[in-house]
Amino acid sequence: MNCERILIAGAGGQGIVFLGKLIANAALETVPHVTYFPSYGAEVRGGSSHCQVILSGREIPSPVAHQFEIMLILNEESFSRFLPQLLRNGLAVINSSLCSAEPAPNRLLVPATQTADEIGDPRVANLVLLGVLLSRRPLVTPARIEGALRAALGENKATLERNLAAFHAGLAME
Amino acid sequence: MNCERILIAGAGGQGIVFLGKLIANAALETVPHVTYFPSYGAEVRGGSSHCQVILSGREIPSPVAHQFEIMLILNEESFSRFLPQLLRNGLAVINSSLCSAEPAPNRLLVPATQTADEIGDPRVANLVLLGVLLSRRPLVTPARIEGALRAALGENKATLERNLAAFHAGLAME
Amino acid sequence: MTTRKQYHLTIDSERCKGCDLCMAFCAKDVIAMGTAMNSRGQHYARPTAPELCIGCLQCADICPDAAIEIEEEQS
Amino acid sequence: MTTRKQYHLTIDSERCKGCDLCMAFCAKDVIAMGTAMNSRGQHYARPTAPELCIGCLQCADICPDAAIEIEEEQS
Amino acid sequence: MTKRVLMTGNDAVGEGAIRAGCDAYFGYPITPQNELTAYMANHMPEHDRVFIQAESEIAAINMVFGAAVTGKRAMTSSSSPGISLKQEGLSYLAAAELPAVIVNVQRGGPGLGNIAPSQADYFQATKGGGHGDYNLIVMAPASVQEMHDLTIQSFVLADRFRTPVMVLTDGRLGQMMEPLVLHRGRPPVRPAKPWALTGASGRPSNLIRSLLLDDGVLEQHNLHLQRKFNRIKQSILQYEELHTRDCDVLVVAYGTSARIVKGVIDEARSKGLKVGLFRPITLWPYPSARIRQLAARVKGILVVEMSSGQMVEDVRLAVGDRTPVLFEGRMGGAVPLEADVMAALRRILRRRKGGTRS
Amino acid sequence: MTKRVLMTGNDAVGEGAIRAGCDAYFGYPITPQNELTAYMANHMPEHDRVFIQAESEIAAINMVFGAAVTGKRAMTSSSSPGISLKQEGLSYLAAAELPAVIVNVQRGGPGLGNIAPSQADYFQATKGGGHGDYNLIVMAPASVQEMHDLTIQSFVLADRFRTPVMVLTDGRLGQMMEPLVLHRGRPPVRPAKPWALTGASGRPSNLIRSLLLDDGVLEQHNLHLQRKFNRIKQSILQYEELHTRDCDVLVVAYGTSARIVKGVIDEARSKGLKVGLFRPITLWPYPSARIRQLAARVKGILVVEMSSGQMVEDVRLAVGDRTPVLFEGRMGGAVPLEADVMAALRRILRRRKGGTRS
Amino acid sequence: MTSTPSTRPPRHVATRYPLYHRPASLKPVPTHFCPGCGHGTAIKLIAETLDALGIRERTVGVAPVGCAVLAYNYLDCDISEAAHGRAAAVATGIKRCLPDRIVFSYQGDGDLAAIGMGETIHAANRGEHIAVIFVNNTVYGMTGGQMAPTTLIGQKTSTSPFGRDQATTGAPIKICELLNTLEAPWHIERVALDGPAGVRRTRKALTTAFQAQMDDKGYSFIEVLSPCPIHMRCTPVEAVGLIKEKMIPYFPLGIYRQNGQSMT
Amino acid sequence: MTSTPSTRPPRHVATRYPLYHRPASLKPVPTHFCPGCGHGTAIKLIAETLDALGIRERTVGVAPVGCAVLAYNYLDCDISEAAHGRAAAVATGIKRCLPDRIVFSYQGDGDLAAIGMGETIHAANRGEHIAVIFVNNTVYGMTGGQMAPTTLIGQKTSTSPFGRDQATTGAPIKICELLNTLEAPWHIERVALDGPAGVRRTRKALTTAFQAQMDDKGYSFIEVLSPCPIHMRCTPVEAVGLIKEKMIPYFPLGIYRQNGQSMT
Ligand SMILES: Cc1ncc(C[n+]2csc(CCOP(=O)(O)OP(=O)(O)O)c2C)c(N)n1
Ligand SMILES: Cc1ncc(C[n+]2csc(CCOP(=O)(O)OP(=O)(O)O)c2C)c(N)n1
Ligand code: SF4
Ligand code: SF4
Ligand code: SF4
Ligand code: SF4
Ligand code: SF4
Ligand code: SF4
Ligand SMILES: [Mg+2]
Ligand SMILES: [Mg+2]
Repeated sequence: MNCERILIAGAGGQGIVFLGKLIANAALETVPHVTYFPSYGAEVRGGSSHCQVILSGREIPSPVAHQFEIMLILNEESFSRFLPQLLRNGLAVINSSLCSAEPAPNRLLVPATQTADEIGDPRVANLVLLGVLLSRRPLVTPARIEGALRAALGENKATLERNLAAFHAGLAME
Repeated sequence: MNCERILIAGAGGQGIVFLGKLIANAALETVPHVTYFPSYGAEVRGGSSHCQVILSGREIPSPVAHQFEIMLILNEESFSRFLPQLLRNGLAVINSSLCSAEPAPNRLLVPATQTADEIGDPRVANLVLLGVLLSRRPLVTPARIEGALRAALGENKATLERNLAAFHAGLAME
Repeated sequence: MTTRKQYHLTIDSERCKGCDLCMAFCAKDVIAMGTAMNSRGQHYARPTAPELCIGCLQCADICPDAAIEIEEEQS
Repeated sequence: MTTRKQYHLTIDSERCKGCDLCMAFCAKDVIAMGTAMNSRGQHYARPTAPELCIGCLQCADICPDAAIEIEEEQS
Repeated sequence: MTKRVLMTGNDAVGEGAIRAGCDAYFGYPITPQNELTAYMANHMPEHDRVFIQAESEIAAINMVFGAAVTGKRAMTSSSSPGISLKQEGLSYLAAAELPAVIVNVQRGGPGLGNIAPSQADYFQATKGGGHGDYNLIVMAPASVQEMHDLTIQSFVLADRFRTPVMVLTDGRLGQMMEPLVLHRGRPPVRPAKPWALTGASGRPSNLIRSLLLDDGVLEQHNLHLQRKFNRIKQSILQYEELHTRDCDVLVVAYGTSARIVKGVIDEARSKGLKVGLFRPITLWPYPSARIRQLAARVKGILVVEMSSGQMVEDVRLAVGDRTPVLFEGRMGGAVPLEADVMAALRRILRRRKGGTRS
Repeated sequence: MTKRVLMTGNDAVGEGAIRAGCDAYFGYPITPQNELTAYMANHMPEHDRVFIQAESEIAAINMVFGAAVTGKRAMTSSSSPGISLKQEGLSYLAAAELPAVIVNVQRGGPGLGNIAPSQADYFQATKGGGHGDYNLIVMAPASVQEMHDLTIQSFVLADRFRTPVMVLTDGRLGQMMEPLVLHRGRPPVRPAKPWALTGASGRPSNLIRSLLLDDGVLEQHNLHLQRKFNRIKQSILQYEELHTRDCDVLVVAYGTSARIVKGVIDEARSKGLKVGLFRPITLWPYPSARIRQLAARVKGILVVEMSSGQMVEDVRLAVGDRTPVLFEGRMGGAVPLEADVMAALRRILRRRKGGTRS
Repeated sequence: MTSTPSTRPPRHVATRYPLYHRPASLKPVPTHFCPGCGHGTAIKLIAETLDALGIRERTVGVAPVGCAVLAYNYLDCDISEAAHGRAAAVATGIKRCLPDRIVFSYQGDGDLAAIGMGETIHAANRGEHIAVIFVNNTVYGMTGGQMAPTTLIGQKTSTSPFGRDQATTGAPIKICELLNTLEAPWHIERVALDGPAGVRRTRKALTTAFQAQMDDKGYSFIEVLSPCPIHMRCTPVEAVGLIKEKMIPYFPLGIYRQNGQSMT
Repeated sequence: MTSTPSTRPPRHVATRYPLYHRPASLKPVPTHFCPGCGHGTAIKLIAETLDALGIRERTVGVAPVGCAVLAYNYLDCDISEAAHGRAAAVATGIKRCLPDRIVFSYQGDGDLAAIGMGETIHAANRGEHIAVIFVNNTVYGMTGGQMAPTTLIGQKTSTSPFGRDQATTGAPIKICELLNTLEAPWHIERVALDGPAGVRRTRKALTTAFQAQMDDKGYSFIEVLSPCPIHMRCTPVEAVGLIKEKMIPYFPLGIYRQNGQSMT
């Protein structure tokens, strides 16, 4: 496996950290080297939030990337801030519900918040984006994501269902 | 004036610090260079107490002496501890009421506590010793000591009287 | 001649965080959560039945985000 | 036969600091400050009228320096 | 293959402490170490160990003092401002020769600063932020695995030398997740602690103190402490070297900075640039002798830190005038960029060997 | 001749503060600085200024913070353990760029230690005992006169650079009495303080803070602070030189140690030994450049401190490999003996010029 | 910023007047607080009070770290940060230097009742002429919902994951009651943001506190029971209910000290 | 050490028995306290209590700085120093690690009520199973007689040279009353070394406190009004009188909390 550097960015409350940890956990058993790194801890309310996940076949010297193969962008602010760090041949999956990005070859525009809202919770937009991503780049199998979701949300049935629904909606898109 | 390094030593409560400051203050206007240095602050109860006063015609580089021209020794413990630091041609004025020092050429044995007790307060033994010292070595005039005493104890008439009495008793001794 | 009072609610959609508190405390069901989203992706409250408003200020008082302003009109 | 109690006071001259408290609280004037001095140059308390002692322990209790010990003798 | 688990660095420290036999943990909330306190809140009770959320950082370090006097293994953790508050307590622990482990998950300063990772508490940790002549043993992990392993080692060293040990890390290592292999088996052996306060039963009463008023006693105690610190200096140095055999430029960096530098070195080597990394793992004692050796062979040394340049002083002290020592760093929670480090390396490589110090 | 008064160093600091226009003093008892707090209790009310005995050292430094935000001249004082407790507060003052004067009358450490004089808080004062990248300006008086004068200067520097200034002294200087000439005339001019919090009347509201969460803002603030610190380095260095023109050995010492060394130098010169003294008065910024210059001419440098050897690192950093730097010191409240210093000087004089570092 | 008027602007403007407008002392920016957070309400009320009493221009506030610290982004008066727990000391320094200004601190329960307990009691005991506004939301909000001294028995937080256990952590501390044992305080009152009526009582309490200082009376302390829906782990509406049902029974509302006299 | 028997040793030893002997838990060395200092009395009483309850060998004491710190020179049980004000935290650490040992702290008023206020209240609130012995002598003794939180109004100290001024420094803090607002404490009592009877009540209070811990009951707090003749600026006998006439009227004696129930 090559090195895939993934940036996930959005606003506080959009489940950025949750999504990053989810991917890292899902990859743990099949990807030789994994790091997850959040931009901020809990001490700041609101504001922006982003995190990085690196999946790699060889040792990851620096867990801090400044260029990315993959981006999941959840809002406008993150789009303008981070897109310059996307590699030319990278892929950005963008929440077009909250982001006025123009279409471009390496961009996938996904009305994630809208889709999530229809599922009943705009906060699961993150899983919609992940579904779309994995449908294009099979970094980990959907089953491992589902397993990781179950492990993370086990007790909370309703939330789990909404997350799974959003993920599947994403996987099935286009 | 030469450099006179004076050590005053005894137990807590014997007025060691008071005596040192008194000499320094009395010397302020007539002696070009004066330093006073206490061994301990107030944070220790009981135990021993000592201080140094240096009177000198030229600048005093180090206020910390380890050899002394003059010593005022108020108790046994101080005697055995400090006497080795007396210069060969120095002078030690020793409170023989509380100290079993043998007579010797450079020692003046003075029953200071006894004398003070007779005056009505064993705690003014310090002034007795000072009186004796100044009667031998006129470092400062008795009038300046009296002035300094008055400045220090002004409001407290009874104490002032006892101190003056002890000082004069010392001056008049032998 | 009876003076009729009318109340004008303004809810700042950018301040509103959709906490539902105004709705919960409005006795007259004047306010409801809208379906539109503001720039932070949050639904926000809308005065859906302003004509019912009695100007009691329950909503403005409870709103943590000072999103609601109310004016009174006499006619 | 009446048992007569007698009390033996011991005041440790090296512990005593001459604070006068025992004297102040002894109802029987058993204790007085001595004129001798201990090794620290302090006067110390002495039981000057031990025969008056009634063993009430006022002195031992109040003594901050645990300088006073009292024994009772029955005869 | 041994089972890997994915954990944040903060959790890995917590699990390390538990597996090291930490008997008592005293914490207080502060970002970016909150996960650690939460971890201990969750897991210490399971093991019937003591967990207290103290009323303040100062209370926490003094509870550690209390636990340590009983001979138990005790720990606290915080982040920069909270660690500043513990300075008196640290000085007391060192003075009273009490084993304890203190974790500083550094954040951006000074003042309240921010909650991004930083390495600006290096001086405070290594030179004695508290009063008086003492040193903490300071361990600097650079991976989640080391967060775990060095925490365990810290308990061992604390007991061995009767002295407080600090794990100096930062919010990046604390909050990042990596797979790691957990320590297996029993906690490291506990040395006998005849000095501990457990009730004076069948022995003379014990006394733990640092107030030494009698003439000369405090000086003697300081001489004793300095002898101990010298013994520590000679016995526990740890560092990692990468490509130091044939490098023209040596980079010295620890913790998160060292991770970033590793990335740069990979790239530099791939471009044929002879660059090596020296990563101190013990920050106190500092591996000065080894750095001095390496200095003789290189054109220059680049120190990379997330600070205004603190460890660089220890490198300069080690190196003297042997070779130029340059600094590249960022402050206030910012992380050095690989590109900047690379540029600095190229600047040094362009120099001739043995110039004067910059 | 100007009138001389006899005062303890502690009182001289207090009177200096009052004559510098100190508006508010916040203290807490600790030996050996108690005379200073008592002095302020006696005299601040006379001048209608603020005196508060705070409930703790931490409260005191934060009251100083409060007074400083209003633009008033504020001071606190303590001794080693109490200063350790103020480290968070000092970092906050530096971060928020608030002028204030802090006096540390050092005592023997670590821990509770004793109440004898010491210089073992040098690192804490000069390298930042608190968290984050900041420096205090540190002034080191060596006489009662300087206790007075440098206190006044400290208020001026604090205002000029909007930064906390520490007067680093010790119990010996604090409690010793010497005659001194008191500052006469008005307090030094106060610069305008448009940033001060006085109520937002006729201007936009002011904000004093050190929390800078927004991306990059804390880094910018740190860069700003570092530029300021560099400006300070270039403009306020103070030191005293004695017989440095023709010396074979240079002694570097400050404060009480320097006084003792002066005694030794008098004696050495009288015996024909070419010994000089370099006494830093500002400990931060440190007069490194001048020491480096002097180092080129001497056979060796002897650093004398009442510590295990802290300032010696700054001397070594300044000197590099130019000349050997030796250390002579005592810890735990003990004062270096003139005889020991003399012996160390003779050892260096026996060496040949320019050997390697010891 | 776009706003959504419920109706078009009417013609006869003369007869239309504001019943409630955002206070001028509140900066015109949206807050970063979570939806339904009581800090928004409390800060709004402080702004209203500054407006009502006309003291914005001579007020200096102190905001220590906690979600409270963001107050300085929203209140348009002079404000100083304070280190965690030290607001009372900072406010003391300010007030002593500026005795004719109005000084208040705005503190969370972690800040005031845990690390800041000493400073709080001593400032109250000295009778500093300041107003202390104490936002009791039963948790450390900013740091992610840890147990506070005011956390209710059984309440789950990230550091009391099995619910607060009275045997090992003690009972929630009642600060008003504690301070009421001191002699100096002028006014001590506990209010709650448990609904619009509570908001109004809170507004009144704040007015009393600031007015007391304008009249140079002494130390005022207003404890505000406040929702932190995020860490109370419920919706904003439920959080308000929780205040009513769980908090108020334990932390009784009312005036504990009035005009320097204890009311209990 | 020489001792001065009042009479020669009698013949019939069999009928002679000790009414009062120095307790075995008190080391046989003279103390460094000033003449008439209440610390001597209090430490003597602690030693007696350890003897009486037979717990010397399973007791760990905590002595913070203050004249109190010298307790460790005189009490013959395991003792730890604590940093100024932090005895309650240190004692907490000890007790949690050694739940079956008897743990007490011995603290002055500067220590406990000024810098240590936070630790004191929080340990009490957690209901730590420790005994806190609080020696209230209205001053900072060891550092030379500065004002303490307990200094009486008008009392001259080195930092209140014109007498303590209530307007700027507040009133003396009543710690028993303060702690009695908390839920956890098991026993809170104020006694005074104002004479032999006071000494006996103090002995009894100490016994209650240590016994409570032997029975695993909870937190006990004994405040001892105590003379510091040096800094009260009078003779030891006058100091005892001062306690009676000035201190007790302000700091009422009695049991504030018994068996976990408030008595007020
Ligand atoms: C010395 C120090 N310790 C800890 C912290 C971390 N911290 C920031 S805010 C806070 C407390 C937040 O709780 P609270 O005061 O109740 O305010 P809330 O956020 O709930 O309104 C803490 C512990 C800090 N910044 N400084
Ligand atoms: C951090 C710190 N601050 C201050 C001191 C100085 N200090 C020593 S004892 C003491 C207080 C003494 O008063 P108290 O607790 O009332 O005890 P007392 O001597 O009166 O019995 C103080 C302030 C210290 N050692 N450490
Ligand atoms: S003013 Fe009263 S009636 Fe009108 S919307 Fe608000 S709460 Fe409802
Ligand atoms: S109370 Fe305010 S923030 Fe909450 S939904 Fe209503 S308008 Fe929006
Ligand atoms: S026991 Fe009673 S009567 Fe006897 S000496 Fe003591 S106080 Fe006096
Ligand atoms: S009470 Fe004790 S110390 Fe005081 S005078 Fe009597 S015997 Fe001596
Ligand atoms: S965490 Fe709680 S207190 Fe902080 S902003 Fe969110 S709801 Fe408010
Ligand atoms: S100073 Fe006071 S408390 Fe300290 S020993 Fe002397 S009398 Fe006792
Ligand atoms: Mg809170
Ligand atoms: Mg006291």
